[in-house]
Amino acid sequence: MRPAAKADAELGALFERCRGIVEDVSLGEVARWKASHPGSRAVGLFPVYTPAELLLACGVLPVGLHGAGGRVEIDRADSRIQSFVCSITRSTLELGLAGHLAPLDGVIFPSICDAARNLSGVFQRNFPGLLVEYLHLPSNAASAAALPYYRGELGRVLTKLAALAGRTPTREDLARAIALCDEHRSLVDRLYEARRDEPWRLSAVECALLVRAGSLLPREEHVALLRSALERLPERTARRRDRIRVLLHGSFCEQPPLELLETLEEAGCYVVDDDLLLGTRWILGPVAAAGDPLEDLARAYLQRSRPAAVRHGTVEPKGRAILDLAERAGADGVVFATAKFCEPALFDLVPEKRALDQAGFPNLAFEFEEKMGTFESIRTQVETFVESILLFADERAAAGPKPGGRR
Amino acid sequence: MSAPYRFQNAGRDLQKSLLSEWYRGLSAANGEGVPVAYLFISGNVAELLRAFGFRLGYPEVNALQCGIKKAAGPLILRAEEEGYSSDVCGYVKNDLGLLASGGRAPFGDLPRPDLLVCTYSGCTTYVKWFEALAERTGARLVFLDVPYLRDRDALASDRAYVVRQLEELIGICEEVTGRRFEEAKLREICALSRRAEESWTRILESAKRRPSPFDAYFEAVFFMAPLYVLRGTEACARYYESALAEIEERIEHGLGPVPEERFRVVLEGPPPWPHFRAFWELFKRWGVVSVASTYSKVGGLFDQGVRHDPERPLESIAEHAIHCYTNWNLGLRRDLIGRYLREYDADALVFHSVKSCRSFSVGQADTREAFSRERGVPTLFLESDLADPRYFSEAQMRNRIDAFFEALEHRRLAPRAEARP
Amino acid sequence: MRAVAGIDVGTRASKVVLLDADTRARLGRCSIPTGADLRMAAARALEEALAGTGIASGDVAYIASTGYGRYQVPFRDLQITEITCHARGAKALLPGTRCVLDVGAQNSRAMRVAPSGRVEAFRMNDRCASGAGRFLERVARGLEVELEAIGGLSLRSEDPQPISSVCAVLAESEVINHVTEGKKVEDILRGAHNSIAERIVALLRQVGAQPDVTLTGGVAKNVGMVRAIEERLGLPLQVPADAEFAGAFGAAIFGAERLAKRLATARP
Amino acid sequence: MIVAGVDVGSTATKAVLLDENRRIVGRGLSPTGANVVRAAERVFREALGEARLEEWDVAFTVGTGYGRYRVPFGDAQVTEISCHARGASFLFPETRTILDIGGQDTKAIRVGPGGDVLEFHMNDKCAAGTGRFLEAAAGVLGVPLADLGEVAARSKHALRITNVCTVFVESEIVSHLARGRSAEDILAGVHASIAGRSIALLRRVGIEPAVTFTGGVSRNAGMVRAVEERLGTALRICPDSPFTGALGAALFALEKAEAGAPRKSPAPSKQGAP
Ligand SMILES: Nc1ncnc2c1ncn2[C@@H]1O[C@H](COP(=O)(O)OP(=O)(O)O)[C@@H](O)[C@H]1O
Ligand SMILES: Nc1ncnc2c1ncn2[C@@H]1O[C@H](COP(=O)(O)OP(=O)(O)O)[C@@H](O)[C@H]1O
Ligand code: SF4
Ligand code: SF4
Ligand code: SF4
Repeated sequence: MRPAAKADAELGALFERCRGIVEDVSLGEVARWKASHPGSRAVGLFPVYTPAELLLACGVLPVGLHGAGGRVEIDRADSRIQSFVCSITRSTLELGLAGHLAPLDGVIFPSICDAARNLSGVFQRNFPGLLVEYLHLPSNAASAAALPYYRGELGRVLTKLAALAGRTPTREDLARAIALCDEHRSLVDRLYEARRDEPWRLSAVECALLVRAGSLLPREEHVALLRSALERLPERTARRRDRIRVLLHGSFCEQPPLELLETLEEAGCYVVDDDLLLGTRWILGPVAAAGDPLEDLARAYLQRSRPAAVRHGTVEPKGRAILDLAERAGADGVVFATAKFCEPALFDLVPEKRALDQAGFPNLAFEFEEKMGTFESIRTQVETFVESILLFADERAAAGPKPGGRR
Repeated sequence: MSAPYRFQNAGRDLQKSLLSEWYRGLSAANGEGVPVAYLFISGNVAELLRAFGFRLGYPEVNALQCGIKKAAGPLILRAEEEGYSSDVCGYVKNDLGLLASGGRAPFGDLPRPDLLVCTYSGCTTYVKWFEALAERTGARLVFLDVPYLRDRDALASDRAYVVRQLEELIGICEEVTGRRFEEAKLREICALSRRAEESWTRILESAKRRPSPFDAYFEAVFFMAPLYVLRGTEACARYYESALAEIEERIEHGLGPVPEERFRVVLEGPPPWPHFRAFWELFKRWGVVSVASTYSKVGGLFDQGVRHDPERPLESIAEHAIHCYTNWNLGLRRDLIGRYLREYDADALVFHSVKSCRSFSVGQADTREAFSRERGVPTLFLESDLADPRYFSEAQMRNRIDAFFEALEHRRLAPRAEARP
Repeated sequence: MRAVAGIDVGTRASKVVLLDADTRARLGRCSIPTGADLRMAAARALEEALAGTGIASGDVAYIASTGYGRYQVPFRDLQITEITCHARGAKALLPGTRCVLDVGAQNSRAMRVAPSGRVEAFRMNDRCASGAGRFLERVARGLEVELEAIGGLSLRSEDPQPISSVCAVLAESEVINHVTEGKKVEDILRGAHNSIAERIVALLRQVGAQPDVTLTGGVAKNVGMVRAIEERLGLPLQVPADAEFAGAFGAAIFGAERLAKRLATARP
Repeated sequence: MIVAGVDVGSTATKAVLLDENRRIVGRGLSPTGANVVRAAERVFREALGEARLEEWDVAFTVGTGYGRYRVPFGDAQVTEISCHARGASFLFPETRTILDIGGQDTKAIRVGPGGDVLEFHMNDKCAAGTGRFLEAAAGVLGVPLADLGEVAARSKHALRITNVCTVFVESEIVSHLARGRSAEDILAGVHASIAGRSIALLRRVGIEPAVTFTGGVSRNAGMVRAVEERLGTALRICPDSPFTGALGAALFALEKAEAGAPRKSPAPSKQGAP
């Protein structure tokens, strides 16, 4: 009992620390880091598919921008971006206008969607002192021109970052940054595996907090933090409950509020895989290869990125990918939690859902907003979904093996 | 009021026959064994496909036609029944709804495409649209990745990148059609495009006159149809020559789109197709002429010097793809609007912000701030949709338009020392 | 005799159905306005349903709650969502049911139901009250017509007046406008019914409409709504006699099943 | 010379009579109800009564508000946006920004020194954030409209109201009541929620002092307080604030009468520009 209690306490403290970091909309952790590293720079990354490696190679702190949750009121941003645009674009702008992004020296927007694309222009106008870069991600995987082009585009952005940092990175700097990120990503992957195998030991909220804190901390520090969490998890006291295993899908950019994740679990789900915080783990496997570091990075995006609705111009059918993900996670069902007004995700939802329906794989779809405050309706929907699986377990058992199969 | 419409009708008749011929050809294509390619309006590569003898279809034009013919509502609902959210682009839903209900458009049957060329410029929603079409029609889908014009430094490498993809596309077209690429043919087509583009630019610039002979929004959206769907043909080039003659005649007779030009505005954003006439009427009542618009540049920024060039066909096709209005970043768009206000001597800037099209609408309110707050330009911000009839309320629209021009008129009557554009 | 109870605490009314746990025969039912105090409403509804049946509250062996206030029933054994319960209840009332439309005051829900009564797919409106009963209540209020009478009146319409406002609140004044313009009450009502029917049918089509379609919820009492939905949908609707109690009934059935399971596992 | 302004709002109809010295000599206010024409006539007569005048004493009448074309005795029509701007600048010449919260819509207007509209924005598609929202809350809580502000003022801890839908907020309030929350705290939350939406609307036109509050909801002291707290500056209000639209219309009427405008202009849908 002693070691378990100790592990519980230590993990509890760790999660609290992460929560503090994540919920501080003013990026206090970043400000502290900058204060202790005079002359250093920090650059924000609009959440998905922006290689942090480029920043690290220049000694710049990469800072994940994940919106503001319900913690700021959309007020000044409302006059610049209309209410039919997803919340994360609005809240990111609000954070800037309200001065919360003061610790940042720049922001990079990848070409994930029309909203993010134009947000870069809004930032350029409203924050003339910031380095605002727009990074074009090729949307033509089949073209042989994509790789050299993207390598060039990474080089272009790297040059700007180097100028900002006042330091031109060497090839070794880049290789080192890539190695660090590879190590970090492999630890995040291990965390996800641990949760997939024993979801009762790590709740969806805890997992999200732990990973998200990493996008605000120096990578080395977060590596240590992840290691200590991974060490303690197996010792944790946890009771396995009668819940269904779900894959949470569609929240790769705007993040659902933590209460929503809690609601999911309270309503009877274990989240066994998700695409939350895709920005921290969008590359599958290590980047480092023998070749030119920039080219390695470019290749990782083009050939080994986790599929999401904002990974455009690939040829593999969307439906197949979601079934694969669900089966690999051993899920009983898929919960599509799509950010309201997120067009890419809302479009992809249709073929993905159709594929699951055709395969007879249980699924549920609803929309959320990072700033939402009531979860009653979502709770009702999730409970209904859980009931349709749990209360009719006999029927399902009679119908033969489940597609996912519970462990 | 009657005279100018005689001319306009002449142009309109020619256009009507050109377009219905195009539809007929398109509907018959499958039966005649002629290959069909679908593509988008924004910065498309029609010239290249035309060189291979494709007949060209434009899903956006399907949606636009349904909108104008007031057929969009049920089609959009049909797509929503298939699971498309009420918050995604209505143009896409309209077209997919059309397909789901058998492909019979108000203007004829839609042919089955042999090739889908997704020109990426302008909008990422395009990708989703063509993916859905590919899934349903089984046609081969090709992406042309046109980077957003974010930074002048990137222009050279962007153009080279697009040219390389065009070279790949040539190979694909050869495969699909079984024909060999003839560069001479492409040059010829580019020359025809260029002819139309020259005349069109002169038509657009005629609005610099006072009074303007031409409405660069409400009329332009009709005038530009052949440029969208027939660019690169002799008929298209000739259409614009006669349209230009018509405008010159109007100038000669001192005629314009409204009996008395009282306000000159620059219009930003797409029109509300399902309520187009009603929308125009609300402006006409006040003697408003749009002297420049951005929507007329979504097919290409010809008035900014973009031209197809027989001397450098692929490069010029790439440049045309890069330089369409919604592929410009917001800073470039703001500069353009500023130029229009100045060069066309406009009194005000009117935004029509549509929910469907985030390419246009994200940041539009910020642009409005830039003009109204920092430069003191009177701006009017209207919201509805280009495809979905549910978002338009005539009474609410009228209230806003009346209030705005009441104020402009009042300011004119009692001029004060206030900033003017 | 062992009794089980299903309690449906809705936003407007709280409903109770009592079943014999073994035969599943109905022993009693009752519906009372919910009011502000949900706990009290649940307790009182149960009490009233028991009154006259001769069953003591101690004899109720299992209580399943559902509806918007399902967590506000402190004496429940289990809570189940109204969606699951309405589907089950509708299926039990009308075994041919493949789809259920449940239209209440604030929410409309469409479900597709498996032969076992399991919900296969469902959709609900949840952000805006534009497609539910409250819209009609407001229209009725604007027209100063009794809620009970609007459906019948609407059927007399020959020239339905479209309502352009999607907002349940703003529709009220639009309706008043129509009155001022001299439009007939039945035509305005028919327009309002059509407008909701359109939204409800869209919801149903999203889960895949298949016959039989059963309508439950308070709006099932409105003959005008039934007709408007049927016309829009092109399919007849089945309306169970106890449409209003479908949720409570479904909850009671689940209660009986869980009770049986509990007893089975309790026995050696 | 006497002129009149009649503001036919979706909820309330208001009339103001002005003399040639721009002094208000009569006012009328009544719910709009089902019969717009009758409401317009009623408030007009009420205003005439206060001024001890007869119909024929009125030289020119301007109608405004959503029912402006239905005022049978209207000689011209002006939108309520222009009228609110004009009226507010008359009441408070320092006005640069106006917040108008009426029964079914909310407007933000930025004006020049003379009361001309520079920019405006309105919410009129959804009843969220309008007077109707407050009425719904008042109805559920059984608090008279006129007491809303006073009750909210007693709150120590405003609740966060999460629903924006006027219909849904009713049940949110019911569930707060069920959890034993007080009407004070609920109302404070309701006011804060509308204030938040109002400020966002104001930001869309740019907030420049002084900010004047108009419309029926300006009678609600709780709303005034909630907006002031958020804004950090005092709002301009006065007992005539609910009449601002009608007052603006009357000012336009005076201008038109002085300029010798013809009376009884035909319905504008048939004419060119007004
Ligand atoms: N007698 C009736 N006649 C017509 N409509 C009715 C009648 N009773 C209730 N309704 C309709 O039913 C709705 C309430 O439905 P109900 O299912 O009880 O709601 P909930 O379950 O959300 O409390 C009302 O909004 C009203 O439109
Ligand atoms: N005494 C009062 N106290 C608080 N609020 C009031 C009072 N009188 C009216 N209101 C509010 O004013 C609103 C009507 O505002 P008004 O501007 O007259 O409406 P409109 O012009 O849109 O018809 C009502 O919805 C109500 O909420
Ligand atoms: S949430 Fe979706 S729409 Fe919004 S920025 Fe992210 S990807 Fe784009
Ligand atoms: S978002 Fe705009 S550009 Fe894209 S498909 Fe829709 S209407 Fe066209
Ligand atoms: S439109 Fe009306 S019913 Fe819908 S959210 Fe707004 S207030 Fe509620």
